Amino acid sequence: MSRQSTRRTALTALAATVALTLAACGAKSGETSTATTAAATADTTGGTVKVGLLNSLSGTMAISEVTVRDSLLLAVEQINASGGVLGKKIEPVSEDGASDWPTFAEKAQKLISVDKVAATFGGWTSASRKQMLPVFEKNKALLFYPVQYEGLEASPYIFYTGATTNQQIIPALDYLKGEGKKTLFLVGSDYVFPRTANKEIRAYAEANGMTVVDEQYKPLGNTEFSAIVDKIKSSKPDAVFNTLNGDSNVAFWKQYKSVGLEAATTPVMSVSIAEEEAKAIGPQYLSGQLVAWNYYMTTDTPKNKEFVAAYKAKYGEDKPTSDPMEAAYVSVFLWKAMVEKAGSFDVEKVKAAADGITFDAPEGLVTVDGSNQHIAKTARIGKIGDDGTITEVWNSGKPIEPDPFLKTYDWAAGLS
Amino acid sequence: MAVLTQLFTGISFGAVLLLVALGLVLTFGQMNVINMAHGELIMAGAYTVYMLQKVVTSAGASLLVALPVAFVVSGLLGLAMEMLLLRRLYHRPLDTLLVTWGLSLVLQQAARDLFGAPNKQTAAPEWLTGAVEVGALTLPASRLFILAVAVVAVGGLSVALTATSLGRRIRAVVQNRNLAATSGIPTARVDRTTFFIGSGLAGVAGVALTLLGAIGPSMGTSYIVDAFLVVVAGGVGRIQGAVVMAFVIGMLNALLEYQVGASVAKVLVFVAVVLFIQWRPQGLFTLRTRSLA
Amino acid sequence: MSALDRLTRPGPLRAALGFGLGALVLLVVAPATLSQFRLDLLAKYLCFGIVAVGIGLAWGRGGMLTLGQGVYFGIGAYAMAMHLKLAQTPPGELPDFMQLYGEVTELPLWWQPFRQASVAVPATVLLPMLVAFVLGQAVFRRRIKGPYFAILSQALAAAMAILIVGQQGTTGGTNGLTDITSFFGYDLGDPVNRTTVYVVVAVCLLGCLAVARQLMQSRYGELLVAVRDAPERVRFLGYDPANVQTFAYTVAAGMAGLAGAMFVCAVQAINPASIDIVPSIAFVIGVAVGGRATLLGPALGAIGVAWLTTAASEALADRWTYIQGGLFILVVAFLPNGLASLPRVVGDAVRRRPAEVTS
Amino acid sequence: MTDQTAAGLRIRDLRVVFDGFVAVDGVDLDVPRGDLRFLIGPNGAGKTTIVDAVTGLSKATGSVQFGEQELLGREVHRIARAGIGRTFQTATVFEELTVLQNLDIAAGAGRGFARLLRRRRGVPEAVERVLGTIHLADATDRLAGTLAHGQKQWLEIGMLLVQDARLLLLDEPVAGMSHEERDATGALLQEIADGDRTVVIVEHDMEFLRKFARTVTVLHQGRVLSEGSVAQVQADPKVQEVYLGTAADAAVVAEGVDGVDGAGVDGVKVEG
Repeated sequence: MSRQSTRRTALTALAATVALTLAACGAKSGETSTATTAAATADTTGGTVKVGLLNSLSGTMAISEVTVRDSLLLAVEQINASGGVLGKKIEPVSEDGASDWPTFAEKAQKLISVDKVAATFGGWTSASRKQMLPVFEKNKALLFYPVQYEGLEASPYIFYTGATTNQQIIPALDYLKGEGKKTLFLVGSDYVFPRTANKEIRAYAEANGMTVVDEQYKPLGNTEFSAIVDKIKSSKPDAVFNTLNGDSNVAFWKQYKSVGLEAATTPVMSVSIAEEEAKAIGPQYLSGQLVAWNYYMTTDTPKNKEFVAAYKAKYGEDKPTSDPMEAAYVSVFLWKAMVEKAGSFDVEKVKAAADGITFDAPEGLVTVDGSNQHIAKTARIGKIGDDGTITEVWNSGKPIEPDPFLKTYDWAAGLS
Repeated sequence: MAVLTQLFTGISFGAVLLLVALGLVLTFGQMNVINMAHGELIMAGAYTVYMLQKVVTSAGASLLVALPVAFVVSGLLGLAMEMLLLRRLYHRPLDTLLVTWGLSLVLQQAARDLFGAPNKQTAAPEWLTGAVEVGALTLPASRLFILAVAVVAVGGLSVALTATSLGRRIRAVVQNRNLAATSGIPTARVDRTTFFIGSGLAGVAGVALTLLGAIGPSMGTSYIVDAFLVVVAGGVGRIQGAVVMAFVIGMLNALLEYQVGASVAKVLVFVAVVLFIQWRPQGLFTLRTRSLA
Repeated sequence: MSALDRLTRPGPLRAALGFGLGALVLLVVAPATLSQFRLDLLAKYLCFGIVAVGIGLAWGRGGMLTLGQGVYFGIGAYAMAMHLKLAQTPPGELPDFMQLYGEVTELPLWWQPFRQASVAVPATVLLPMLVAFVLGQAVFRRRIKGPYFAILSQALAAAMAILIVGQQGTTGGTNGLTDITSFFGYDLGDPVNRTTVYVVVAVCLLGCLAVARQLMQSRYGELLVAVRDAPERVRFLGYDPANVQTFAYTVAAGMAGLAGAMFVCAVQAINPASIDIVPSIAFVIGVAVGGRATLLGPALGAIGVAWLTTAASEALADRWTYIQGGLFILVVAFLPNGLASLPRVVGDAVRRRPAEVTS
Repeated sequence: MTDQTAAGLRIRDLRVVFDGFVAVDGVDLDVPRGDLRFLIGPNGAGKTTIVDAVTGLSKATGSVQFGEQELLGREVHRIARAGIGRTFQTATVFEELTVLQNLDIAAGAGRGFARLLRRRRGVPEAVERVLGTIHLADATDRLAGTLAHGQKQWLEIGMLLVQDARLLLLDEPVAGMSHEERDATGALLQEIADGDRTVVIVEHDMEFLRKFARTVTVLHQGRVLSEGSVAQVQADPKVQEVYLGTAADAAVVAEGVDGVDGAGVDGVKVEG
């Protein structure tokens, strides 16, 4: 007994010594060097260049993110077919974010330090982006984020190819205002995008003579909407602004119709329902309702016809394309253009080359704004038809310059 | 009038809770299996509607046909679980929780591979998408339908348990397995039947839920905690307990949601149930015995 | 008895050997051989290992299946993250996310105490213990146990996650607290400092193992097993089983809190998704896979499952859930005492004796 | 009332009701200190329920005093610490712990927290003594779950002894034992009840009762039917009529015919 406990004590002591030694080393260098982090270097020595695709392939977000991954793969395939980037074929490395935000950070780090990717494409929820942001900044590596989001962010190592608020939400509000809607009911999932978006909507409403009659949130995944649709019915708003996401949307629409609410009397403006979601909800519930995006499957550009045809050829006739998928598709081409302009895969050189890059995208011409690394996009309001397709009823005419912090809007002064 | 609407909302919540929890009254309450894959049995029921609509194109007919078919589909799935895995775990109830958790992961991924990750759309018959106006009260037809399904399911289960020989056998096995076995009751077969019915009820719930929410791989996960709380708070194995608690929790949830919003309401409901269990650890209705512990 | 037999048998020799081997691997071999990225990941896994040690005590020895360790993990993690967040915020300013969401103009009262490291650091362990003590006394005194306790603790984890998500302005909502850049003044971007964090985590794990071992070997450990198997009998011997259970539960909560605090240092972020039902169950799964009633089984199981999750998802981005789910099913159903019992089960099979099964 | 009764078990007007069913209906019972009392009666007579009430397991009204202390309304473990120990119809020992660990736990209710957190070194003296008494000295390190049936029951009695119970309530302590084991157990119980320890036994085994009981209380439908020495009770016509039904069965009890023990008289012994 005593011999063994001596041995254990000795081992504990050994462990403690090692710990203290290492701790001491850490302390020393920590004091002297705060910026020892080496910039991520892409491995471009071979005939290929790796890029990371980081999307949730399992868990609740897989519903949306799998299609983004498919779209990214299509872009990679097309670029490779036309000779690659700087003469190198792109080799995509796909990782599963698993709808779990720390996993996004972990996989981002893995793509950067193990796979040595030149850039990473992906992320969907704000939470996943916020988790990845420090990883990319710390490693000085690039992320292309393809989803509309709540704005108020401009990381030097992220390119935002989805809409920021002034390219989606504000045009949607402008449209409702133009239609003479005075009272709004806000309903959203309980997370960052809806809460932030609704704050902006309230500020906009106040400045534009509109009233917000109520603001309601549901935990993500919750499907019990009786109380909310009942509140909408009794408060009789001119329009509903819907920032729900995921499964909750299906439940909301089914229950919205079940109490007799209709597009004709109480239209709903949604910012998270694209063709894929519309298909899952069912046109019988959505017919006549409004959505705000920058792209629809029906958007009438020659590029879009090619894109839709290519996507269907690869994944099936019944597969729709949507705004985030298009933004993801575009992001790969934008990166290619930046790299070719820079003549290098080096992150800083690519960033330096970004400003003013244009691409003739399925959604129309897009231009990268180097100052905030967002892109100028055309806003489009769409109406859902009886067959579930979305047709454009209004667009902004020209691409809207990105303004993630809403600096050009007086009413938004108090927001951030 | 607002009060009446809120009450009906509460009843609507309660009916859904009751439907998703009813199967657990059998599998958890009577058999002590903590089936975390119950949500995936619900999912199987919902996908049954989706598949059936490829064959039976009339939305109304397909929904009505789906009720018995989903009962059988989910029931068979549950039966397979019972025969392959759970039967060896009856003396380890907590382990059934872990095994079925693993099963639920696998079943969700299987649904993703079979049907694709995106949600699926099912058509609801026109007569179930609108509302019935009673005075100033708007009663959604889908809610009334779900309420009816819940009432029929509870009634059917009660009759089955009390008035049939199968029900008597189930209760006998639950109350004293050894005695039942020595009295010539084939306990293994009774176990399988019980699990089949409990799982089948989850399938029925899945059909009903297609009228309310999404049909997708992870649809079951959002109901599982609520369902277990209903059964625990109601008194394990007691149908009347599940009925009362489902409506009490539903009502509480609805009324709180009108006051403080959905997120806080949900938290308050959870806390209330936890406090209730503190007060009555055996649930609302208990079968009192003199047995130790 | 052969030498191998003696080493694989439960007893002080095997424990000392395991502890020493563990220390050697964790503190010398791992830092020397793993890349920085893998070492950071290992630090994260070790945090799960720390939670698992506590669960092994509460569940394996005490029979309390807690599906809500996320609550304590979360309290520890948020306490630490709040402190680190405040520490890197310039004086007079609000943490970045509060400015961004702009719902508050000054630091909420309940954030204030966490400014001081002398409050925040002990709080990462003591606060979870306090909550667990109160809850444990309430629950175990009412003789709530088994599935009831499991479901109840699960509901609490869900409630806590929803609560944090709903209070975006003061908790960061679903985003949580991210972008934690320094650890008591040391830059967490610096690999050397990250290695230091790893070592601290590893030492914490070894410390928790030592505490758990002492508790398991003590009279208290015997009493805890007695309470697990026949609580009423213990009561008639003049003990209050509620106190016996509460103690183990409280210790487990303290370990979970410590793990949460360490997790924040290793991962540099915390959000509600890490403390919800799913991660809470994942902790337990690791324990079950490793061997719930053993000392090392829970920690090794949790670390192993976390590693496997990473490895499987890297190898098979689409299908890894099958591997994960399949492993849980197979181990729990067919190897109820976890992989730790594999040598014995195999040995028993060789000797043609049925394996002993306990729950 | 003598001094002896005052120091023993004194039950007054004990009533236990389960969901409207009156299991114990106003029982008065005095067991003097040092007595070896048997409680008998048909199924449902309330024997075990009285033990449950005394030890705090079942809620009851009335009064239960042991020594000077009132027991009713106190928590189970407090009653146990007041010196009341009991066993159950089915032997309940900690199967995954060794004999030594079982006894050590039983001996340790008074230990402080700091001592609990330390490892046990050696065998406590009280445990050492009892190990011999219950014939388990050779089995100290065996898991209790691996003991033979009779050994488990002895272990339980041993646990009561190291617990230093003053009042021992035993529920069918010799069920399933061989003749030799029964006699040994009986002798042990007589030895235990020979000082200031009081023993109350719920038992069906008439031969065992005849051999070892000092006093007997007969219960019927929750009430005391008869009380006295074995001979007195056997001679009581009320007992013969109500409890035994026919004179033929009464003869069986009176003679304690081999092979016809409690099970034969009582039918199935399931009360739990």
